[in-house]
Amino acid sequence: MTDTTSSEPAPIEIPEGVWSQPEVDMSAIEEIASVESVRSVRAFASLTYDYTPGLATTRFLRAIKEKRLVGERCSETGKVYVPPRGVSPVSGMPTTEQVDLGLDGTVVSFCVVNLDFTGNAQEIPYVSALILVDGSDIPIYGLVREIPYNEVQPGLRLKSVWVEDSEMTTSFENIKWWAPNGEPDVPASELADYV
Amino acid sequence: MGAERVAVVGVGQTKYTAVRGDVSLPGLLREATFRALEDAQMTLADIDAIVIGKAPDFFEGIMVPEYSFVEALGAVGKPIFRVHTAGSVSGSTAIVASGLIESGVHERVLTIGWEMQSCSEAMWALSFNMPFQQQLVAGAGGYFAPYIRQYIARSNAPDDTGVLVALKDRQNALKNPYAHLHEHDISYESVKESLMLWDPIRYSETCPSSDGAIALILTNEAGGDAASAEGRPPAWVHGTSFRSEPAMAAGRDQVSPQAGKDCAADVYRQAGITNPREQIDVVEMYVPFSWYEPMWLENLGFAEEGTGWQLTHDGVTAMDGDLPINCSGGVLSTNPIGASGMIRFGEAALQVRGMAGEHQIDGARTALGHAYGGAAQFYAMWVVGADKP
Amino acid sequence: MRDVAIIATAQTKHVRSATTVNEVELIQPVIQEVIERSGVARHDFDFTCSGSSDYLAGQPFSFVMTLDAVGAWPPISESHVEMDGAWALYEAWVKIQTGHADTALVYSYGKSSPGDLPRVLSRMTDPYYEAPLWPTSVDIAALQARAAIQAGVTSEQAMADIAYRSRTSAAANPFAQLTTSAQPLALMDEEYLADPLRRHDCAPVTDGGVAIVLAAGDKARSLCSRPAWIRGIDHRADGHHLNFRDLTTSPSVRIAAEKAGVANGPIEIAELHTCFTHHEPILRSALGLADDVEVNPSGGPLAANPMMAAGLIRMVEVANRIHSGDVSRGVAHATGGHALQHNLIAVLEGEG
Amino acid sequence: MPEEATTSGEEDVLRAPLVLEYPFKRTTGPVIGAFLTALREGRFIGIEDDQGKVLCPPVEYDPASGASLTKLVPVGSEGEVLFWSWNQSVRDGQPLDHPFAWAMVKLDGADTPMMHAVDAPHEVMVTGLRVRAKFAEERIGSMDDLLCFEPVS
Repeated sequence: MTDTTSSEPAPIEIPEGVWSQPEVDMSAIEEIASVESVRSVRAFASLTYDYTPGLATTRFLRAIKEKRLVGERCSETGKVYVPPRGVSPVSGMPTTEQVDLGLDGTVVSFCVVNLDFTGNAQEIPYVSALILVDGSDIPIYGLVREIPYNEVQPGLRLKSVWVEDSEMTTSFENIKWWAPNGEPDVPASELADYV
Repeated sequence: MGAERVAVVGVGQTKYTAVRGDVSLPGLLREATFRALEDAQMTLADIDAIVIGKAPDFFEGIMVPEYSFVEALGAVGKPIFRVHTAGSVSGSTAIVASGLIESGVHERVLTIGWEMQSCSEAMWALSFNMPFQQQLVAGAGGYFAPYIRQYIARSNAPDDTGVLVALKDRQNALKNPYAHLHEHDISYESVKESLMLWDPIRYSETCPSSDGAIALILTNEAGGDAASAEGRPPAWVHGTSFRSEPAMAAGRDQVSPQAGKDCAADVYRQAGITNPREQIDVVEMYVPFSWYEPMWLENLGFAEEGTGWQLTHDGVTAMDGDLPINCSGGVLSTNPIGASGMIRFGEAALQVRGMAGEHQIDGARTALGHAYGGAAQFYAMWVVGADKP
Repeated sequence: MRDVAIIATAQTKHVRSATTVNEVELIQPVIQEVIERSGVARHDFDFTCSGSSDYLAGQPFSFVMTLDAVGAWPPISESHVEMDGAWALYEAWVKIQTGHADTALVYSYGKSSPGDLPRVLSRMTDPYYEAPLWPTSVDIAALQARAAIQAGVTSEQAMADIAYRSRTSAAANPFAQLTTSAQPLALMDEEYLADPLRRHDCAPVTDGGVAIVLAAGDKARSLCSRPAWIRGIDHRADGHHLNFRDLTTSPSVRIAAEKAGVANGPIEIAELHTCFTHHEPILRSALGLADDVEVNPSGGPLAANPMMAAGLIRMVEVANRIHSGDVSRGVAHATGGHALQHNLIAVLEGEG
Repeated sequence: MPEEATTSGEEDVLRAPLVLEYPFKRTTGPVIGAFLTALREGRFIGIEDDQGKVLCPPVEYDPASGASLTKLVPVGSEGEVLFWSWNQSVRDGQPLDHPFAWAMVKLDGADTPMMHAVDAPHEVMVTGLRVRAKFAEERIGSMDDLLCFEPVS
């Protein structure tokens, strides 16, 4: 399925150089030369895959459906990975030990976003943060809400805010966002290893 | 070891722009290729092998597109090779091409980096909504912005450092006829007042999406000597290196990644560089968000940790400073993703050949080309010089 | 040129669908196994290179996740090709030739099962004139098979014989996916899948992976009692467009075979990347193989065809027979693109 | 393709469809653009190489040397099947919705064939078959303007 686009690409200025696409000689095909030329086409492509996320992600998502966050430990370094992908990227060995993590976390760093990249009506600006979940050793990204955006700081303690139990699925979307949990900030020195 | 010396004797670039509406896909690669061949005083028949790099095939929606360009590149009966290593890709590609000569396998190699981003959208091609994976809630800049914020916190850099970098690179681009963005009216105020997309990254501190291709012709020592004898100075390759580290390794420093430090140390060792700040005259650095200039200055050993921003503020990295960075306008002015790494490498070569035109740094003898990709985890670098190593 | 050898190999059991694992879980055991066999410590490899395809995975930068299986920390010298792993091996071989590396880890993998593989491969055709028609890999192979039959290069009977021989040979290959076949005459009674191709003429859809370790000179000798030396290696492309090619011969294989020195000594076995039965006579002829040369004793891709790995597996199969002392000299072939467009030839030898 | 379900049932994993869909935009350049323009007009054109051989569909370069080609010439709408295969299981996006032949068709006046569909019964397909282009009634300047080829009766 293709269709031509109506928008004519803007002409560009080619810098002085030694080669550009040569002019074509259409003298033998005047009836084609005399009509408007096709300059571009649309090529619609659709492929469908039967996607499987693998064993470790399945374990993680089955747990998240039960409102649990589960990481997996590297047997060599002891570091806990979340979300787990089945292999420790440091040792190259399978992560077979599952570790129950807390449902709270700490802001490691963040940015304030002024465009809606989420596709649903967010308040703008909003805060996207690197959050170190309690018990894990690698931060994940998450939205921070229920606090003015200009009050978010590294070290801020957060709780995860979940969808209703009836809406829980095997999906990251179960966590709607993160919000301050009221605990004192974690000193920056304790977060130095996580950025 | 490192049996054969490598010379860059041809550099060809397309005009970079948002939509190259006047050329086909193979036409885009041919434009860069023929310009490089003309520079090298060669024809397609002189080429032994072709090494091509680009970003993911989903950008154009063609699986291994180089296969359908074989005839267009005069490559029938020749080796054709495709490298794919994330944003650093066409830097890696040039290194693979260089290795073919250094090893003595081939004598004359054409290498091309390209992308036609207008075929789709970067947002689509780089981040599908994969099932079971966390959706990006902040776009591409949202990935890097927290690390930039961390850099600012560590270094106490003034918050207009990024503005100064963007202003410098976009003004440099005005001297480069191939650059995508030619913003004649740009000013400190216009950058600073542009929309704060991902605080601390402003709109004018981010790279554009471009169509374009770059081609390099690499030869062995005899080829470099011959070009030199004919008054066409080659750029000699003094060192090449790539390094990778895992995106998600616990404890990795994403502000100044170890892989970048190791890659720089390796390429400097090969090039005999013990003091990069003194010995390197000009740098083409992969800076897609303005703040990465001070961050890479530190990562690459040009400044002590926490002080890279001072070079930017002191004008050291400007065209008239003593360590000019991105005289071509850099990635901030031109970003066909799969070509951006090789553009850094090619512009470094143009500088030491004395052929960079209006953005030439007088007397440039040694230059660094730098590329990175992924979650700041893949690095490719080369050092080129006017003198034979 | 420096002496470079394959000193260790490992591969998955190849299956129709490795549904339970993702790519990194698929390849991790193979990488671990080859590292253990090689005797090189995980963090001591001078270079690492891999081959895979984003279009198979349906994911951009799919190779980034798989790097986890290497344990790339501290950072490593590493590269990736969007081609079969045989070309990753080629890049590693070149790296060793430059003197920047003495050892290299090479791996590749393909999970074809999530997509409709023949349809996915239609995205590899000319983007202007062919891709809009969605011709599958089987459609294009069937056109080539017809051209070969018309030219007298092969016949449907000869193709059935090749299918039978390959799949029954695979019975001795513990990693193969298809290990049985009806007799050739019975195969000829089957209906066409895509006239002139029948089901048995086509390689299966396979999930699997492979890894090898390369080492140079004395390093190889110290780590392996009988290294499989790469005596020659070269790769060449033919044109892409079927309209400009003679599909019944392979000029690129002819050139690569000459550059790799296939004819410099007797060939005992050949492992050929034959995704379709009619590829075998085309390749045999272009390689100049004598009639008594054993082709694909492993069963070849007709018995197990993990995309992006099946070419590198050809090298593994020849290397394994050299390691075991069964043969002294063999040729391995890998291909990429449609209708044997891009071909790599390697000559492997045992010492003495 | 042979089917052999050897999936190990060791553990049940999650699965979901992943649909990759995009209307890619392709700029044509002057040569491919001229071919598509001709299709819109219900005609074919080719391009002449240095030896006077006509390539149809046209490309911007000599397939052997890569040298630029520029001379566009008319080509007929009838031609001959050089070789073919039978497509029994039609997939989405292919030119026809019922079984058809893929064929390399050399049009009159051209020296190289083009790949497309021939709408004819399986038993009619034969090398050397004369065929004629069937164009879409509404044409917009794309490959879809050429529906298929049909036997010349």
